[in-house]
Amino acid sequence: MSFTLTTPSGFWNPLFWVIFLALFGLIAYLIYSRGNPSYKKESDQVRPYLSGNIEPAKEKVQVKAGDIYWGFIEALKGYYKILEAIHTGDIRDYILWYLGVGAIVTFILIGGV
Amino acid sequence: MTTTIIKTTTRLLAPLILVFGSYIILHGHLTPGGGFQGGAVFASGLILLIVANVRDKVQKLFEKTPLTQLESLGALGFLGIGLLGLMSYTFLKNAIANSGFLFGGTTPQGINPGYLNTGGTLSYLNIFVGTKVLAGLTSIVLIFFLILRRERDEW
Amino acid sequence: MNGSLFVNFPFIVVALLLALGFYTIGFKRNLIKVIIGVEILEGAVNMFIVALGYVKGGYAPIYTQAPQEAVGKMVLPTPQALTLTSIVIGVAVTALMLAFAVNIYRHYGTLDVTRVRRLRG
Amino acid sequence: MIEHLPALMVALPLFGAFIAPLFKKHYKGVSIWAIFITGISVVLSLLLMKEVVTNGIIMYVFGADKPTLVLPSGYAVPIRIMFEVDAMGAFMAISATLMSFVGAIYSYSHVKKDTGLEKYYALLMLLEAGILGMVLTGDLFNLFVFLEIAGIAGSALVGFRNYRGEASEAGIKYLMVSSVASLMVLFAVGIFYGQYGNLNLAYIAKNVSFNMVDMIALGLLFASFAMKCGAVPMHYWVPDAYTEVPAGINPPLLVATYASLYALFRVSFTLFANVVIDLARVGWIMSILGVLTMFIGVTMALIQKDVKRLMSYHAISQTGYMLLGVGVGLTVLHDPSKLAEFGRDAMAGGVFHIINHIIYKSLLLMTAGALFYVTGTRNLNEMGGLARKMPITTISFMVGAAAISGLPPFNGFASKFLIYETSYRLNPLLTVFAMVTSVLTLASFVKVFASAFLGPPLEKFENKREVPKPMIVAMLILAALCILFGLFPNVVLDKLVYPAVDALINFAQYHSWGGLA
Repeated sequence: MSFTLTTPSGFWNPLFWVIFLALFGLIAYLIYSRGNPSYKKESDQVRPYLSGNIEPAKEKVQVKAGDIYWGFIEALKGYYKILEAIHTGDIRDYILWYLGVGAIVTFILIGGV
Repeated sequence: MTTTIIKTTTRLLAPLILVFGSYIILHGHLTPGGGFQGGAVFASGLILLIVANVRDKVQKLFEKTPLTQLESLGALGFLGIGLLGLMSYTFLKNAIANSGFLFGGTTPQGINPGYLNTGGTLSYLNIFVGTKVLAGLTSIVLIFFLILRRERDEW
Repeated sequence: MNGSLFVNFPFIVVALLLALGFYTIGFKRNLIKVIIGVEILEGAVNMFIVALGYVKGGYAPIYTQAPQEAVGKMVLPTPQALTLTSIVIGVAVTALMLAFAVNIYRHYGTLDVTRVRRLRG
Repeated sequence: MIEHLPALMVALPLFGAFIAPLFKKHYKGVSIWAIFITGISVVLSLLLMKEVVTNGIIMYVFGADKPTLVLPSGYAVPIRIMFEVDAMGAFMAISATLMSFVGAIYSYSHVKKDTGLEKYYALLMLLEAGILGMVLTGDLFNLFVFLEIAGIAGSALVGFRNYRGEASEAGIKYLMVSSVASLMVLFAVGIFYGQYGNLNLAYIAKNVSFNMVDMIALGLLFASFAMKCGAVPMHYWVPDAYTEVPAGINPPLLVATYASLYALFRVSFTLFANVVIDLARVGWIMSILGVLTMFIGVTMALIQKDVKRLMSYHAISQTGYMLLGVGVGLTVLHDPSKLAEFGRDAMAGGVFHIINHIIYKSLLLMTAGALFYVTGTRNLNEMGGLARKMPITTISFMVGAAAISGLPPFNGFASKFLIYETSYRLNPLLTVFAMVTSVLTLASFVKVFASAFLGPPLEKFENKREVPKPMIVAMLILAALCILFGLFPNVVLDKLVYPAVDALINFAQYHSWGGLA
């Protein structure tokens, strides 16, 4: 039994994937082994340096989920404004959208366009 | 909702409704109606009894009535009768008709005055569906009744 | 002319009921009324199927004490069976919707659909 | 007994569902009962698939040996209710039973603290019966009945946590949407009945003409099933329902959604495939709907803070891939050269994506349920540093996230690969959207991973521990399936997906008997 998946313009074989994984693992290890060996985990080296200020509590410096991709969302503000406007959460709108889409689909199907 | 008029009417009407419901269930294979309709009529009799009484009495009565079990029984009976059909041909095949078993009398051809002892599995299915429907509908109304009456008492 | 209107009359009613049902669902603010709208829709659809099943001069397929002239003119009761099934389902749907409405009223203190929308966005 | 499989498939979960209320307060007993019944149904569905692949379409008539009634005048019509199982139906049946099984295992400990569990499990099995009926039936009205059964059972489960107002809100929304959609399906069924005097799918498909009333019926069916499967812009109920439902029900509920997708495919392929003129149009509507669905779904997911809601929006977005894949196939269905060139593979991608998505999205929603179980919140802003406390959940989540983003060697990769390649042949723009969606998907899962699992360990989660064993088992089953399907996609494609796709393409086979056997 062969495990090769042939698609219209390519293929996939788990064996090749394992070979490539090993290859890139090797490269990663090579890069890793060139690192600085004097780094110690149990010393002050792991503490962040904040210009001499005291490190704040962990819960305060944690990046909250709402802040991740802030820039992306800020850039697409107009788009999201529209999206939030249509996601009303009103049960009646759910049915009205259905009516609208149903009407459009039926119109296209009976040959309106 | 428990005035004397309603109570008296209920006392007179409820037995009639219950009998009529059973009649519709049992004659499902002969006349219009059947399990669901008969069960609904029967349940409406029970519902009449529920709404015409005070909450505490109803609760005491129905705590002992195995409505859930009756509902399960109806559904399981239906399935069982369906599986009985596997003996001869396929699921739900009318295996009892013309077999001489209860409800398995010979079915006459053409116009007839209606014989109760016919119908085969149909009669059984009607009885089981009727059981399930009367238990289900009664418990729906019962639950609404218990919830809403309690809240009205609190208000 | 007169006859065709009479034949089509049930279907006109069906169309009106459909419009009424969707209007009630779409533009009423009370949750109970929205549920009633679903019921109207259901009535419309049931009526549509029953109206389709009407055969002029047909007899109900019940042999018990049927009149003599009914032989050979009995109709296939599929539409009635469909309607009955749909009514049974409708009962379950209504009961469940009303149960939800009761529970919503307890937790939100209102049945106004414009205020029953903590889930959005 | 093997010839009665289609009936047993539905009868078994029903039997389980009706026994379940009799357990009353023995919650442990009823959960083991549910696991037992759903486990047997998995075996049955695998047998059914084997039977279908070896012997072709199975026809099962209820209550008689023949579906046909021959009138004294010699006129023959099929009037009986019948199941017609082809490879596509069996494929969906496997998904349904497998996910119900996993959901039952997961529920064993996930809902342990709730009351009324006998009803919970009864509804779970009823939902399974509804889905199985939908995918196995060969009768339009039966399809409606099972659609309603699945809808009622599903919405009752959505509102299961009745101490939460939001659950009831989501429940009534889901129920309203599903009942309106089902009623319109019934309306369309009525239209067909009025015209052709029959309800049998094969019989109608054989006789369907291309008149305006038929097209209205198709439009109604299309819009209703599209709403039930959560296509944009009728997707609003999806996040509500998926968020509020207990996580153990998420897998079967997902399959219920895709059973509607199956019905959509069944309607457009089997019922209307003979109508040559308009089919490309239907295919284009489906593809464009698919692209819209995947893009709007994923962009909405990016801004969510509730972890289950975020994943629900991804469920919407992934539905778009399936619509796109099958839509591309549908567009070229009547063009044999193009069909052989890329249409068949496009549909294989779409259909393969159904089972892949069901597996990894169930896995992800289960990890979200595990997070909720441990932390008591679904808000991502309040989580953090859980990777050390819940290592197995973290690994499961990583597998699921990699799979949904289409990274090799997980299962999402194979199906997305097929969809990209083939949709490119139809129109490159479609592929661009699909790829952007995939990138954004990865981005939003990186967000979940970073905010819930990574970061410094928080004090409030000091003495939290890993979730109980049944939940871990359920998650690990799905994670293993993710990796297996990803490593050997060609095996799954050959055994499950291509038979299903061929069953859709060779629609003539489905109605070859024409209802007059």
